[in-house]
Amino acid sequence: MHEWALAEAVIAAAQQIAEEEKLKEVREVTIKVGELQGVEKDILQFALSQLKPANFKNANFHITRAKTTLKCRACGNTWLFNEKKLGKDTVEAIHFVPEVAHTYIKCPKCGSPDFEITEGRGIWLESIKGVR
Amino acid sequence: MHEWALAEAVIAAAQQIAEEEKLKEVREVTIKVGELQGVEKDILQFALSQLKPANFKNANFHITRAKTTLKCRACGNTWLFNEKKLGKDTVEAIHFVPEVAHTYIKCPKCGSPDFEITEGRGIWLESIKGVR
Amino acid sequence: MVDPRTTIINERLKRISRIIAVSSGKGGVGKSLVATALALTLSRSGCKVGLFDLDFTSPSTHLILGVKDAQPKEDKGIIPPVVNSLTYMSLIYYSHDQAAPLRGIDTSNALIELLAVTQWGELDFLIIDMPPGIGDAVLDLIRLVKRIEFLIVTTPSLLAFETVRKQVALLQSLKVPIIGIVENMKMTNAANVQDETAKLGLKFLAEIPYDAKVEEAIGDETKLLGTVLAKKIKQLVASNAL
Amino acid sequence: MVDPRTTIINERLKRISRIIAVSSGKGGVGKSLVATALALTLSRSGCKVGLFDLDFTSPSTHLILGVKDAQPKEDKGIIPPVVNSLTYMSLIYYSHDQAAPLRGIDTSNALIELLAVTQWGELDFLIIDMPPGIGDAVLDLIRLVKRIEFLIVTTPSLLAFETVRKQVALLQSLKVPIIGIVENMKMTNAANVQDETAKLGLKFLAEIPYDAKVEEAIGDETKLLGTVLAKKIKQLVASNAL
Ligand SMILES: Nc1ncnc2c1ncn2[C@@H]1O[C@H](COP(=O)(O)OP(=O)(O)O)[C@@H](O)[C@H]1O
Ligand SMILES: Nc1ncnc2c1ncn2[C@@H]1O[C@H](COP(=O)(O)OP(=O)(O)O)[C@@H](O)[C@H]1O
Ligand SMILES: [Mg+2]
Ligand SMILES: [Mg+2]
Ligand SMILES: [Mg+2]
Ligand SMILES: [Mg+2]
Ligand code: NI
Ligand code: NI
Ligand SMILES: [Zn+2]
Ligand SMILES: [Zn+2]
Repeated sequence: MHEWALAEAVIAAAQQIAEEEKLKEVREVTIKVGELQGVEKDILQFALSQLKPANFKNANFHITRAKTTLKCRACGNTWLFNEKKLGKDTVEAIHFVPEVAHTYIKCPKCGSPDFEITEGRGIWLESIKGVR
Repeated sequence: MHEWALAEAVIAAAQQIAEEEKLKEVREVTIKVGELQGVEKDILQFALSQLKPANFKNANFHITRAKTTLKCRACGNTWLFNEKKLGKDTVEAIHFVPEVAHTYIKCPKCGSPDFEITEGRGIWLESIKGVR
Repeated sequence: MVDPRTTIINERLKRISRIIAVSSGKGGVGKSLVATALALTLSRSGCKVGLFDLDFTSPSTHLILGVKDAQPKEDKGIIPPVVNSLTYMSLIYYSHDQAAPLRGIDTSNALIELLAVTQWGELDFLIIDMPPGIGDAVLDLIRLVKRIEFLIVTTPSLLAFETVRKQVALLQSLKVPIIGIVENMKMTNAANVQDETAKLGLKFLAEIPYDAKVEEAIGDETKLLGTVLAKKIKQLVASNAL
Repeated sequence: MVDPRTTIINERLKRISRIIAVSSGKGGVGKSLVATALALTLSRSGCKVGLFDLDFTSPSTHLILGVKDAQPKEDKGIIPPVVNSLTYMSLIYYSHDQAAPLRGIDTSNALIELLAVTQWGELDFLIIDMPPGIGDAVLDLIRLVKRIEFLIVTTPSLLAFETVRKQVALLQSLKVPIIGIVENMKMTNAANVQDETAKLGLKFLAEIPYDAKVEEAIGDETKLLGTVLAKKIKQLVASNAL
């Protein structure tokens, strides 16, 4: 349920962009959530619907999920994050702070924890549409 | 003249790629040098010609220059690096280690040294062509 | 693609009266002990206080406080547990006693994440225990936390003070408020740091002697509050110099 | 787009017999003093020695050595000057006495740049003075410098040793050679660190007492070599435990 806090951040950021772009009403907000953080789509969707400010009342929130790609800085190996290989507590820790992945995940090729999360880390505001 | 050391790095990296791609002979190497580091094109070109290994003997080195774009992390401002605004010693220091730019350059809008060098930092191998 | 997290940070911190980063260009000068003693002292004096350990790769405050198995609650964000009367947040809830080999970019991301989702509630003070140096954590607090103030710790050593001097120059050039300088682990009564602090136009907040009892007090709040270090911090709080 | 610099690093270092990073999870434990004393001692014993200050945001070795206005030469790379018989490299040649507020990514880039262009020549030892923690500098040396070995410094404090324990776990899991552990600034004769070092399967290299003369010796090589710290390092070098 800390998805609520993330939803607030999304609304605040979307609101800021709406103001910058002088949108009177926001109609569509596209959000990308990375697999790594494992944000629950339904909870996020619900939180967003509850948090809608007046100028968002007709807004749809599209939430897309992105796979998480990890790239080892030591050996160059690229692989996909797979939460099934991790324990429940570890998945939960990464859910709160994705960077602790460096504590629990090693490059399957060389064993290094020095990898880049090239895609699918957390939550991103992809686009926002509306009318002026 | 520390361009020589950078030229050695370029040759070593190009050689490694040539091996990976099983090129018998390398014909063209494209190199991008960022304005920030102020690498002298002529010196680099000369060093590369002197350092050519046998399988590079017919290789042309294309050196292109890239403007340096700096983006402030504090206020979002983007600007172009202009070495004319800096003293000779500062330009030389940045020539050796581009990161000391953070010691001498501030965001012209907010004064922060916390900027990203989004483009045109140092030296990059852009492409390599040859025959198998 | 916009990272929505940074937009909400000052909203999350708005019910906190003062946000103080206990910092130093130098490592091992006593930042963590001063930060912890300061947080405990303010709390004992009746304030609501949070303590946030931002030294992600080598956290210490959980050892100083003797935190056992506290864990945050999840409710419209992360609600830090209350430990020894402090609303206490640390990466160790998630990395436990294992190494967190984080690069600067990871430190920055973890810091932004925790600032975006932690529900501190109403506090009089949030004390932040900083990692050494002037890297990602310092630069992020400056750019993201509007009301940040720095309290700088040094030792009498030239090696410590010279890095502090650089940090002060950086903060002053950015007009970031500096509460003052604490000189820790004094063994002689040389006044160099005091003089140099004045030259920098800063308040000299306290001098804390080296106190062998500090080490024995690690993990034990009562003992810690009995050290000379804690007494000096109490005087500082009482003097209203903060 | 390929960064050509990393390809040349091991070539640049190939005429160096041993490359030793003096490191600690913790700040302020004496890494810079141990690294400098070690470099000077090896040099006095007849070896060719380089010293590389990798603590870019809070460099100390130039202060310890009392470096005045040495500057590298530019000739097919950067040729570090010889300072007090050491081939000496530091970012201060370029940042001078000003702050270098570098994020991790900048530290990483500056480190790669200097490793790629510095012409060390033939050396028996390259001693690297590390920044505290297990961030960009440690991770880059592990991934880029094939023959890197770590010498780890701690103090008797639990706060220092607990971070060292995490660093050791990281290095051991990656099979990076650890020469051993130096315990610095001992004030009592507790044997905890010695015992814990054995449990980690590591060599206990030396115990160095707290020595008030160290501070006076900063900037003066002869005085530094007269401290108990330097004497303990001399014994270590003589013992062949390195
Ligand atoms: N006033 C003091 N007297 C004695 N020891 C101290 C004092 N202040 C700090 N220490 C010790 O110095 C070391 C560094 O303190 P710490 O708070 O961890 O510093 P930092 O957070 O700056 O790295 C610890 O071992 C601590 O026990
Ligand atoms: N054996 C020792 N006796 C007394 N003081 C010491 C000793 N070793 C280090 N110091 C002091 O401790 C502080 C930290 O040392 P330094 O080498 O800068 O540590 P680091 O590089 O780990 O940050 C300095 O002020 C230094 O003068
Ligand atoms: Mg989940
Ligand atoms: Mg030029
Ligand atoms: Mg600390
Ligand atoms: Mg040091
Ligand atoms: Ni959650
Ligand atoms: Ni040059
Ligand atoms: Zn790998
Ligand atoms: Zn700016």
